[in-house]
Amino acid sequence: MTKLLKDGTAALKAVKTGDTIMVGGFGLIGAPLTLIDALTNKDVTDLTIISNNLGEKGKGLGILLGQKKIKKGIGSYFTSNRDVGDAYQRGEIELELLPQGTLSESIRAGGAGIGGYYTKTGVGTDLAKNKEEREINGETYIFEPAIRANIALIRAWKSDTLGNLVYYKTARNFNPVMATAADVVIAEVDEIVEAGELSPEAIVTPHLFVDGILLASKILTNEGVVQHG
Amino acid sequence: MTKLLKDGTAALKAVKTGDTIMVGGFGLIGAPLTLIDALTNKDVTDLTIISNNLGEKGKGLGILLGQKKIKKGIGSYFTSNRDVGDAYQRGEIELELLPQGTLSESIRAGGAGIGGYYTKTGVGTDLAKNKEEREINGETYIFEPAIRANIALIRAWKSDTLGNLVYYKTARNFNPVMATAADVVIAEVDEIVEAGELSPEAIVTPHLFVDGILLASKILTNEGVVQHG
Amino acid sequence: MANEIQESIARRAAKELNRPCVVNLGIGIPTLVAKYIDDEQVYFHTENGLLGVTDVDEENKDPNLVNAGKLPVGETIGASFFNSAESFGMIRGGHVDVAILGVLQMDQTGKIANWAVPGKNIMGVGGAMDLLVGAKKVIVTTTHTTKDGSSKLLTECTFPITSTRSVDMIITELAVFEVKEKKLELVELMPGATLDEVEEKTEAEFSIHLKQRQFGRGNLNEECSHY
Amino acid sequence: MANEIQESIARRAAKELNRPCVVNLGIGIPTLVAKYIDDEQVYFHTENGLLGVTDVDEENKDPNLVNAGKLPVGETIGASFFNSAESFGMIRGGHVDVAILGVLQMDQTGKIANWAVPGKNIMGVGGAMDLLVGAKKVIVTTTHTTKDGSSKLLTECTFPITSTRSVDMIITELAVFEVKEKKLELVELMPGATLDEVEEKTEAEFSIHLKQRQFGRGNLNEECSHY
Repeated sequence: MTKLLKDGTAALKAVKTGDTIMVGGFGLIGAPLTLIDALTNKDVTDLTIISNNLGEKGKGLGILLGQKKIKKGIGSYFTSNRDVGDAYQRGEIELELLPQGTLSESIRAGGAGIGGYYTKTGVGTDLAKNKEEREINGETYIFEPAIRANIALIRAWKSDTLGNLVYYKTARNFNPVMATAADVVIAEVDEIVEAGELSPEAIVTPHLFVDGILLASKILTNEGVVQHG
Repeated sequence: MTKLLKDGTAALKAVKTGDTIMVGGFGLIGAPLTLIDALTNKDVTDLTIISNNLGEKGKGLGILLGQKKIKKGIGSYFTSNRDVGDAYQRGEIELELLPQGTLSESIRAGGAGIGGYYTKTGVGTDLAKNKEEREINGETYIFEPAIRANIALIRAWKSDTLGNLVYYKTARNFNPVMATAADVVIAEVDEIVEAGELSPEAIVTPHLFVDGILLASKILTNEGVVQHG
Repeated sequence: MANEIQESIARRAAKELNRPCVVNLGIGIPTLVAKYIDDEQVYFHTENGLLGVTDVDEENKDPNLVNAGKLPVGETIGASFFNSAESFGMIRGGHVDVAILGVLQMDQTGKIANWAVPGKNIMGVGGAMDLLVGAKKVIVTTTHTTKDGSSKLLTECTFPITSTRSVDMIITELAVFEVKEKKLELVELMPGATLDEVEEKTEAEFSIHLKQRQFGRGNLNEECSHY
Repeated sequence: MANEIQESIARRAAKELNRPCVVNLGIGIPTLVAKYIDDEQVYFHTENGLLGVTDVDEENKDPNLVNAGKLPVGETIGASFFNSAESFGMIRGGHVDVAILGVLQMDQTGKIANWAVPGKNIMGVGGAMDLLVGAKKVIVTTTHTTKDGSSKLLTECTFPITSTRSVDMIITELAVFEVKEKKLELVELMPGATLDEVEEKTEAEFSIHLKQRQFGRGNLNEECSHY
């Protein structure tokens, strides 16, 4: 099985200083905690992180923020981590705030070969400043460009040995769209099964999107993040 | 179970002369044959049909074409039915040809509240004549508007009693996107199961998209279309 | 006391939901609305990717099953999960019947501000703007005044607006307003509230069209009807 | 005879596929390529919604399991199904490594015409244009000349082009051309073909860079490599 990666270091082989990295998850839910941990241990900086949040204070991507490895964050809700606002005040980080629907749609567009699209979301608000407007069928839309990344770090529930993925409950969130929109896609998973064990009609991410698979060792529980295995 | 419809006549209650109707299927595969049959029996005309093909000669939407009920066809491959070309030559039907990826993407956009989008597909070809061009990151794209309809007639494999849908093999094709992009969506299905029988992670079309469900009585077999039940 | 005010607002909002209906609840008072729905024909949507949100017992909490406020929830029979792009496609595409949202301010045309405060860094917006442009009907549930007693219903919002779209209804502990052609109409006084009090605590202009209202089940209206 | 010509072209095209590789096959000669792949590391994609196309026996034919040519196919272990918008997202988004396509004409810059004929109604395009803009590598498999013996490799296409993108390789029964910086390079003569014959039957300009080629397995190239 060529896609199976032995550890976080191997999984992040392609990550370089200056890269743009998509990171799945809604807060810590569905976030690739093992891969994020590996990223905090890798000597890279000037990263642009595309993720709904920049983790929580001192958790997940919050650790990477504390290490000053993040040059820019693109997301919809940085409020979940107070450190982001403080770093922004000190001029340590650049931020781009997008409505959550625009963030997810722009990533989907990037993965589907769409250059950009028109949405009504945000029209007439502070987040639409300097964005191009267009009338379509009598309604005003704004242009939003597609978003892509060098690397996507995602989390899934099960992978088969080919890299077909399914997701668990609301841990799905941004992961399937990010799986489509980066040059290199690494999936951290709870379980690896044989090809053929996932129903062909129920596979959410076909294997052609996935470059590497890592068995997760950091698991989100009701008691917080725990190390496993 | 309020969404269950007793027959094709009941299913097409909302269809009026002049309507725009999306019809799922790739040729006859995954086409809502029971609903198409009901449409041929309904006294409506001047229809705009959005479907990959206009059926085959004398089959599926081909019957509707023979009845001269179709004012305009929007699709990607009318070649599958020679009658379409003949009707076009006689000036009986208007046609709009789109690349298959553009057809499916425009329908998805219509269902997702996107006004239009930029694609590279078709740039510089006869199908891009009079279409707006735009440079994005040094590449040329063309603008394509979203597509919506009054009615979508689709086919699924199983519906639960709420209207959640799953699809069978390559009979899926255009059906899930059409389910999102019309004011009224009617699904013809092979089987109706209790709510809870479909895996929440494997549902392809959540019930909020579906307005009515009809048990299929016309089935595609290796020997052709047969009446069932 | 504060709690009883919130509960009364939520209880009133629950009466606006016809059956069947797909509803997205914001955090705060909107979340309480679910407590006053006792049948299965109201389907709760949460934008992080679940249709069929329900309560969860302490012992059944699943860390990977949460709502948009990241609080643990349960799933109903017939629930479905989907990704963020699909979820916001549902919202923007007009497939969510009703959004019930909290606000910081509203103006007299029905526009709301609920995502940012001037002078502070703009750090989060989440799904607020998408819900405003996409939900077929938007109901605001909010206390009538801020903590310092000033009106939340203003001539004009001083905070950044969430959308140019006017909401459809505003429910406070004192009154219910409908928004018609970008104008506020007071249609109902909440139990114990007086017209004088509403006028005193409302900066925004509004007209008065008090009506006797009847609430029932199964009377489909255009926001919630299915075929 | 015609069949042996087609088979030889398909057999040669099969050698261009590295492992692992995701490949979309057009109808006609391209479909034959699958016969010359005898391992599981080439994954066939069909744009009507299946990754993992394989042959099917007559007795196992399923009317709802077909390829883009509407011919019955089978599914491999580990196959997946998806909708048309997702399938073309894969294509346009650059997730399909190689498309092998038939053509009506090609020009000397590597542009192809394979969807319409002048003077006839333009009735169908299907996924041709999407594959041209989206596949990482495009290989054309075609007979060198039309039925009347005229060259399909022209100075300029007289039929409507499918895309402004040049294909990467052209394989005929006589020769293999690579397209580099919008110019044709003859890199290989097919068994039994002579340079004279190729020059005689090719209207398009091309340069000659014949090379000794080695084909192997597992030598990943940029089109087909996975991480």
